[in-house]
Amino acid sequence: MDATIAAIGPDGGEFDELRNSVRRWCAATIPPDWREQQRGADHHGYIEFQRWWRDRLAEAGYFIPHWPREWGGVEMSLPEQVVLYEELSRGDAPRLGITQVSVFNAAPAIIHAGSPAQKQRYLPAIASGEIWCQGFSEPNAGSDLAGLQTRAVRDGDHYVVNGQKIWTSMAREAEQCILLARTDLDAPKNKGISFFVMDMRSPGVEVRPIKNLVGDSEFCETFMTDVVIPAENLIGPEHGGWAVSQATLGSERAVALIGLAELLRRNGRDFLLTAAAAWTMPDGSPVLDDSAVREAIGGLYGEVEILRLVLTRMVTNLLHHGGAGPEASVVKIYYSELLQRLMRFASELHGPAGQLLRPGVSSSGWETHDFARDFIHSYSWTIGGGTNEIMRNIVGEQVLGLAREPRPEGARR
Amino acid sequence: MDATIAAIGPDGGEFDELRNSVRRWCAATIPPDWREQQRGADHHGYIEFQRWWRDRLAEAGYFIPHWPREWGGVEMSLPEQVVLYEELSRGDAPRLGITQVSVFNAAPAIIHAGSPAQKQRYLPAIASGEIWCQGFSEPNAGSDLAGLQTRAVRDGDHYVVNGQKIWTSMAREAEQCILLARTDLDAPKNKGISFFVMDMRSPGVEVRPIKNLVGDSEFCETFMTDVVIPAENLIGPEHGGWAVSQATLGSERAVALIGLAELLRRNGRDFLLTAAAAWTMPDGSPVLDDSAVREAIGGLYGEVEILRLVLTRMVTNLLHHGGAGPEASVVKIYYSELLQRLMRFASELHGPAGQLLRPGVSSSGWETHDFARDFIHSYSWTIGGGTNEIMRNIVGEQVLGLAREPRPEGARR
Amino acid sequence: MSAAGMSSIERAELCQTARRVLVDRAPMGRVRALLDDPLGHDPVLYADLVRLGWTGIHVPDASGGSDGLFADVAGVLTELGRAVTATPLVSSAIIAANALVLAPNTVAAATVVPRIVDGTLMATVAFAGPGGHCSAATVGPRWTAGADGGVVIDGEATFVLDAAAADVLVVFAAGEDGIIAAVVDRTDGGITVVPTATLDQTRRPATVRFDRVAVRSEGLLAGPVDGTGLLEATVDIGATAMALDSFGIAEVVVERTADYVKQRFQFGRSIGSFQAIKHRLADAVMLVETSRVAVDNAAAAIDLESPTPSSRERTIAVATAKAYVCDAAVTICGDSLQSHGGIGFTWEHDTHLYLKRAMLNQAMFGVSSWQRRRVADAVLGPIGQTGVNRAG
Amino acid sequence: MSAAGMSSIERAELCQTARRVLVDRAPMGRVRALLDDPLGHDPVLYADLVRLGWTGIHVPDASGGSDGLFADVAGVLTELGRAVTATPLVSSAIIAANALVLAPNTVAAATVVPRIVDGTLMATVAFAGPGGHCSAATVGPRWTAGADGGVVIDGEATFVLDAAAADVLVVFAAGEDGIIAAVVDRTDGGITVVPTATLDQTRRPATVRFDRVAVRSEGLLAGPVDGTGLLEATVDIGATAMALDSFGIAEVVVERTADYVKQRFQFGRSIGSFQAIKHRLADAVMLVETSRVAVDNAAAAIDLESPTPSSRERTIAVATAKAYVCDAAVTICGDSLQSHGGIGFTWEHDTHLYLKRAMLNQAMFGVSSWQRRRVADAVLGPIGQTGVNRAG
Repeated sequence: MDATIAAIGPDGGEFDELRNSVRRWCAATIPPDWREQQRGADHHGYIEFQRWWRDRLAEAGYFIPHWPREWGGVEMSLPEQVVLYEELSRGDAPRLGITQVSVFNAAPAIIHAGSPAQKQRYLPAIASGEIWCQGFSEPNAGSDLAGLQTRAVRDGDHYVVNGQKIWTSMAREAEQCILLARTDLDAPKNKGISFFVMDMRSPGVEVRPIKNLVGDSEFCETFMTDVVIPAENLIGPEHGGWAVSQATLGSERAVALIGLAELLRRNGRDFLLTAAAAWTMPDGSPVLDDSAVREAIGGLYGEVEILRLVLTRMVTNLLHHGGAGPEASVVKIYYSELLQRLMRFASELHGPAGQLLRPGVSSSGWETHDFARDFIHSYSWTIGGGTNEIMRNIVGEQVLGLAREPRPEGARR
Repeated sequence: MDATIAAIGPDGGEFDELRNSVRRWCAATIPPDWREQQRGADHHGYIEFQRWWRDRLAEAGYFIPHWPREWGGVEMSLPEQVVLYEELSRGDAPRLGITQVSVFNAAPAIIHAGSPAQKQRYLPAIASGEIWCQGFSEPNAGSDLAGLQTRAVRDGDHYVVNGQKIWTSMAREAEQCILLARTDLDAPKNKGISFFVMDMRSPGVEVRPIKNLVGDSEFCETFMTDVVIPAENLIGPEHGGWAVSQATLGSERAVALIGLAELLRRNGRDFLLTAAAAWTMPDGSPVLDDSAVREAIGGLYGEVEILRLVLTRMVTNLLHHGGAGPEASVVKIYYSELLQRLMRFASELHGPAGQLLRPGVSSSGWETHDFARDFIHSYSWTIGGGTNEIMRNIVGEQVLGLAREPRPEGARR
Repeated sequence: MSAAGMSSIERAELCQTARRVLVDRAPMGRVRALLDDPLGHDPVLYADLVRLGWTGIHVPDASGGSDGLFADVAGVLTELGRAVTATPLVSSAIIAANALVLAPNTVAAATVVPRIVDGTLMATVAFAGPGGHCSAATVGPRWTAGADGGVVIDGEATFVLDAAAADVLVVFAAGEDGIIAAVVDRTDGGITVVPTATLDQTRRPATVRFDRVAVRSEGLLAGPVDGTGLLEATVDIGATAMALDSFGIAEVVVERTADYVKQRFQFGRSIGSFQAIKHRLADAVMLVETSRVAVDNAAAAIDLESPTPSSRERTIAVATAKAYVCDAAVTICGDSLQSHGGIGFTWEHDTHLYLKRAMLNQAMFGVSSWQRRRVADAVLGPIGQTGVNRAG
Repeated sequence: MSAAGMSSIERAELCQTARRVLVDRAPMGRVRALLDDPLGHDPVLYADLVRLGWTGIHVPDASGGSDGLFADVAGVLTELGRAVTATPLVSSAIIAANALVLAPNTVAAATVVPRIVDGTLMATVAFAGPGGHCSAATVGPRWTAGADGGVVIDGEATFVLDAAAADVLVVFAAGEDGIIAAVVDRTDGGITVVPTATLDQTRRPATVRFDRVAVRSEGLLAGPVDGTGLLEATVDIGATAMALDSFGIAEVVVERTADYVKQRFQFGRSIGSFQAIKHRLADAVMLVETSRVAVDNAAAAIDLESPTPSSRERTIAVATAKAYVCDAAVTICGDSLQSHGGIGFTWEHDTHLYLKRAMLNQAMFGVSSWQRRRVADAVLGPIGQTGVNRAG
C-alpha cells in the first residue's frame, strides 16, 4: 500500500492482517485464466460462473461482509470493507453482478423500512444468494420520476399492478423484484409512489431481453399485466416509496465505489501501461517514449490517484458524519468521466489495431481490456445511476444552493 | 494567397489588383514601429493616434469603403471588402476603435430606419470621422434586454431621459450616442423600447470611465439625469427600437469578422510561432522541437485555417442569400473560444517568462503579443457582443429549432 | 460535366440523388442485415452505384471515367457516411483507382481502372504494418528483387479494406532501396486474406499475407524513387475519404439528436429546452459547420495540388480535415449517446452504428495525433530544424 | 503540538484563525493598496504573522520552530491564497527555510533559520535560468571553484520571489561538476536585484544578477553531490506551496461565484438557475473537491518521504497536485469571469486578482506539462527505458 494513501485512508498497520488474508485468499481462489474462459461466454455460462463466484465469496465471508451476524454477515467496519474491495480489485476478481440489486439496493431498503416479518422473510434469502432485480426506470421516467406510469391499485389484501419497466438487469434470473409503482394518481411528483417486492414468477410478468450497444443482453424490459402483489409485500408506508428507494443510496454504495476506483487503477490505468508498452507510434517508435503520450499518461495517472483519494476522503467522512450526501454526486461525475476519458485516450492511442472486435469478457463490467469497446461501454456510467446532467443539477443545487429551474406551467409537480 | 483558400474565397485573380494596391498602401502608410510607440500610451496619445490613422484610411477610401458614393463611400463589394480587411490585417494595421460604433452600429441603423432628413444630418458627420458611442447595456440589462430601465418620457416635441448605461466605449470622446430607452413601461419584454440619437454634450449627461481588468480605461458608465432629446432624434417608430438595434447586426459586421480572422492568423498564430522559436522547454530544449507542443500547434494551426474558411463561407452565403443569420453566432462562438484557447496555450507554453508585465499596446485590441495579458483580455470576446451562453441558446433555438426555456411565473415577457 | 469539374448546382444535385438512392436502396434495415453478412456488402446495390456512374466520377476519361474532380465525388462519400452504407465503393473506386491513376506506370491504369469504373472488377490498397498505421516507416509488406526486373513480396498488410471482395490488390512494400507499389491479383499464389472483424461492422478490413509473391516488372506501379510519394498521395486520398465519411455521420447524428430531444419530455419539458442538452447540440452545430469547410478544403486541395509528392498546402488541408473532422464525429456521436440516455445504449438504436464507424474512420489512414504532427512538420519544418515557415 | 504534528482539529483551528486574521488585517482593500507599492507587502502584517508563530510551524525546534509537519502549515498557505495576501512568508519561511533545514551543511540552518522564524531576517531562493523554469538542466547562476574551498558565482537567477525584501539568498548554481547551493547576503558585493513586475501584482519576483560573487566554504549549503537533490526538494516544496495557494483561490472563487449568480437576475431568474451556469459551477465544485485531496496528499508526501532526493511517491504526489490544482484554479477563475459577465471584466471587481495570481502559481515552480512528465518518468522510467513500474 502506498504510504501517501495510508496517511488519509484506513491506516496500513491496523488492517495489514485483513489485507494479507484477502490477498492470500484471492491468489488461492481466483482462477488466473477466468478472463480467457469468460471471453465470449454465453448468458448461461455467465450466470453459472457468477453463481460459482458468489459461493466462493460467501464461503470466505466476503459476500455480505457488512451485514450483522444475525443475518449472516461478519460485521465488517467501513475501513475493513475498503480494504476488502481494494484487495479484491487488486487480485483481478470477477465482478459479482447477479446479486448487485439484492445486496446493494433491496437489502438496505428492507433493513431501513421493512417490518420485522419482512426482514425475516427476505434477508436470509438474499444472504443465501437469491437473485433480485430492480423495477424503477420506465420508458417515460428516466431522469424524472414524475413520469412513472406503472400503477398499483389496492384491492382488499392485494394490489393489482399494470405497467412497464426498462433497464431491469438480471430480470430473467431474478426471483424477486423491488418495484416502484404509482398508488395515488393525484399526488404531485414524487408523492403517491409505493415500494413493493414483486415475485418475478407471478402470473402476468413478462420479461424481454434488450441487447446493448456492444451486443450483450445486459438489460431487460419487464411488462406487468394484472400482476397480483400481496399487500404484505409493501415496504414502508403506502405512497411513501420514494423515500424508501432513497435508502438504497447509502454507505454500501459508497464502499462499492472504492472497488470501482481500484478497478480503474488496476484494470484501466495499469493494464493500459502494460498493454501500451507493446504499441507503436505511426512512425514505428514505442508510444511510451513519446513526450506527448507521456504527458497525457502522467496526467491521467495522477487523476486516477486523485479518484482513489477522493473516495477515501468520502468514506472517511461517512465514518465520522454518516450519509454520503451530494458529495457522492461529485465522485460519480468524476469517476465516470475520468473512466470515459481514459478509455477514449487508450482506444485512440492504440490506433487501428484497437478497433479489432474480440468477443466480450463476461463478469468484467467495462474492464474487458479492449479499450475501444470499453470506451463505448463507459457511457453506461455517465448515463446510468442518474445521468451526469442530473448529478450536476444536484451538485449545483444541493452543494452550492443555486436555484432550481422554473417549472413549466401545467407540469406535474 | 494560399491556393486552397482561393478555391472557396474571393477568387485570387479577379482581386489581385485591389489586393496589391492595399498591400502597397499598407507598406507605405503603416509606421513599422507603431506598436512600440503605442506601448504604454496614455488615453490622449491613443485618441490622437487613432484620429491620425482614421484620416489615413479616409484618404485612401478605406474608412467607409462599403458606403454609397453619395455618402462618401467607394461602394466596395463584399468580396472586395474581404480583400481589404485581409490585407489590412496582414499589414499589421492598427485597429480603428474610435469609429467602430459610428460606422458599424449607428450608420447601418440610420441607413435602415432613419428618415431622409436624419440620413442627411448624421451620415456626413459619420463619414467625416465623428465619434459615436452606444448606450444599450445597463447594469441590470446585460444578456436580457427586458431588464432595460432607462426611461424616455415624451413631453411635447422632446423626450426626457433618465437612467444609466454601462460599457459605453468612447463615451468621453463621443459627440453622439445611439441610445435604447424604454418608452412604454407596460409593454412586454422587447416591445416598448425606442432608439434615439442623443447628443453627448446635452446637459444631464455624465460619463465615468471604468478601468478594465488589465488596467485600461476601455469602457465608461454613462448617467443620464433629465436629459432632453428632441423628438426628431427618434430613429424608426416609437416603441420600435429593438428592431432598429437589430439592423446593426448586418453584413458589415460579418465582414469585420474577416479582419478578425486574419488578425488571429497573423498576430496570434504566426506571431506565436515566431516568438516560440526562442522559447525553451523546462529542460532547456527548444519548445518547437517537442512532440507534444508540435501536436498542439499542428491542431491550432488547422483550427485557425478553419476559422478563415468558415468566415469566407459565411461571406459567400451573404453574397448569395443575404443576412448572416444564426450562422454568425456559430462563428462568434468558434472565433472567441479559439482565440481564448490559443492565447491560454501560448501563455502556458511561455512559462514564467510569459507572466512578465509590460505596458499594454494601445490600438491593438487583444493582439498585444503578450499572450498572458491577451488570454485574460480574450474574455471580452466570450462575454461581449452577446455572451457565448446566449449565442448557444440562439444556435440551439434558431438553427436546430429546440424549445426555449420555460419562463418563470411573473417574469416580464 | 467538364474537365473543370461540376458546378456547385450539379454537385448539390448529385448529393440529393445520392441521398435519395441510399435511403431507397440501402436503408438502415439493409445496413443492419449486412452487419453479420460474410461478404459485408450488397452486390445489387454496388451494381446500382456503378450504373449511376459513381465509380468513375473523378476518373480521367482515358480510363473510362467522367473526368471530374475529386471535389465532385466528395459529396457522394459524405452521403455514404450519412447512410453508414456498407460498400467497397470507397476502397475500390476512390482509393485504389486513385493510386492506379497516379502511378508512374500508366499501363496498369489503362487496363485495370476502366474495369473498376464499369464494375467488372474491384480493387483495394494494402500497405499497413502490424499497428495499422500509415507512415512510410511502418509499411508492412517487404520486397526484394525478383527475376527480370520484377520483385518478390513477403509479409503482412493489415487493415486492407474489402480485401475479400477485391479482385486486385495495389500493394505497397518496403525494401532496402525504398518503397515500391505493385498490382497483383488477389488469387495469385502466396496471397492469403484473413478477415479481421472490427467494432464497426459496416466495413470489412482484412489482413493480407504475402508469401513469396512474385510480381513481374509490368505489375510494378512505382519503383523506389516514386513509391513513397504514391503512398503519401494514396494515404491522403484515404484520409480525405474518411473525413468526408465522418462529416456525413456528424451531420446526420446532429439532426437525429435534435429530433429526439425535441420530442423526449422529462420534467414537463422537451429535454432540448434544457441548456445542458441545447448547448451541447450548439457545440455540435459548430463542429459540423467548421467540419464542412474543412472537408471541402481538403477535397479542393486534392484536386489543386500536384498529387505526388504531398505538397505543403495539401498536407495542411488534408491532415487538418482528417484530424479535426474525425475527432469531431466521435465527439458528436458520444455526446449524442449521452443526450439519448438509456435508449441510445441499446443495440436497436442506431447511435452505436454511427459511433463505431466514426471511431474506425478516426483510426484508419492516419490517427489524429499523427496528422496534427504532419501539419506541424509542414509549418515548422522537421524537428531540429524549426525555422518557422509562415503561410501566405 | 507534538513532533508527530497537529491533530486534525488543531489544523482546522489554525485555518480558522488564519482566515480570521487575514480578513481582519489583510482585507481586499489592503491587498489593492499594495498592488503598486514598491515593497509589495505590509511589514506590520508580517510582524503579526511572526508573532502568531506561522514562520516556524514546521521548522524543527533546534532551529527555533514548533517542530510540526509541513502538512500542519499547509492550511495557512491555502488561506494566504484565499486572501490573495501579499507576503514573503512563503518565499522566506516556507521555501527558503526548508532548503536551509534540508541542507547537508547544518551550520547555516542553525544560524539563519532561527532568525527567519523570529522575523529578524528574510530569505529567498534563487535558481531559475532565463525561462524561469525549474529543472536542474536550466539553473541560471554558474559556479566555479574559488579560494579556500569556496566558490565564485556568476550569472542571473530569474523569478526570485521577494528578492528585494530578502536579507539572505539561498542560491543554486550549476558548474561542470554539478549543482551546488550556497547562502549569501543580498547586500554582498556583486549582487544586483532587478525587480520584474508580473501580471500578478500581489507578488514581487525579481531577477538577481551575480557578478563574481565569492562564497566562502562556510557558506556552501550543498556541494555537487547533494546539490541537485536539494534543488529538487526545494522545487517540490515550492510547487506544493503554489498548489496550496491555488487551492485557496479555487475554493474562494467558487464560493464568490455561487454567491453572485444567486443574486444576479436575468430573464426573471437568478442566473445560477440556468444549467449553463449551474453545471459549470458543478464542474468547479468537482475540481475543488478533487484538488483538496490532491494538495493534502502532496503535503503529506512532503512529510512522509525522505526529502532528498525526490522519492518516486513524493514526485507523483507533488507533481500531480501542482499540475492538477494549478490548472484547475486558472480554469475556475476564467469560468468565474465568464459567469460574472461584464462586471467581472472590470478592475474594481476582484476576479482578475485571483486569475492573475492563479496564472503565476501555474507558471512558477514547474509548469504543468513538465510536472506531468515527471509523473510519467516516475511511473514509466525515463524515455528509452520504458519498463512499466507499477504502483503498490
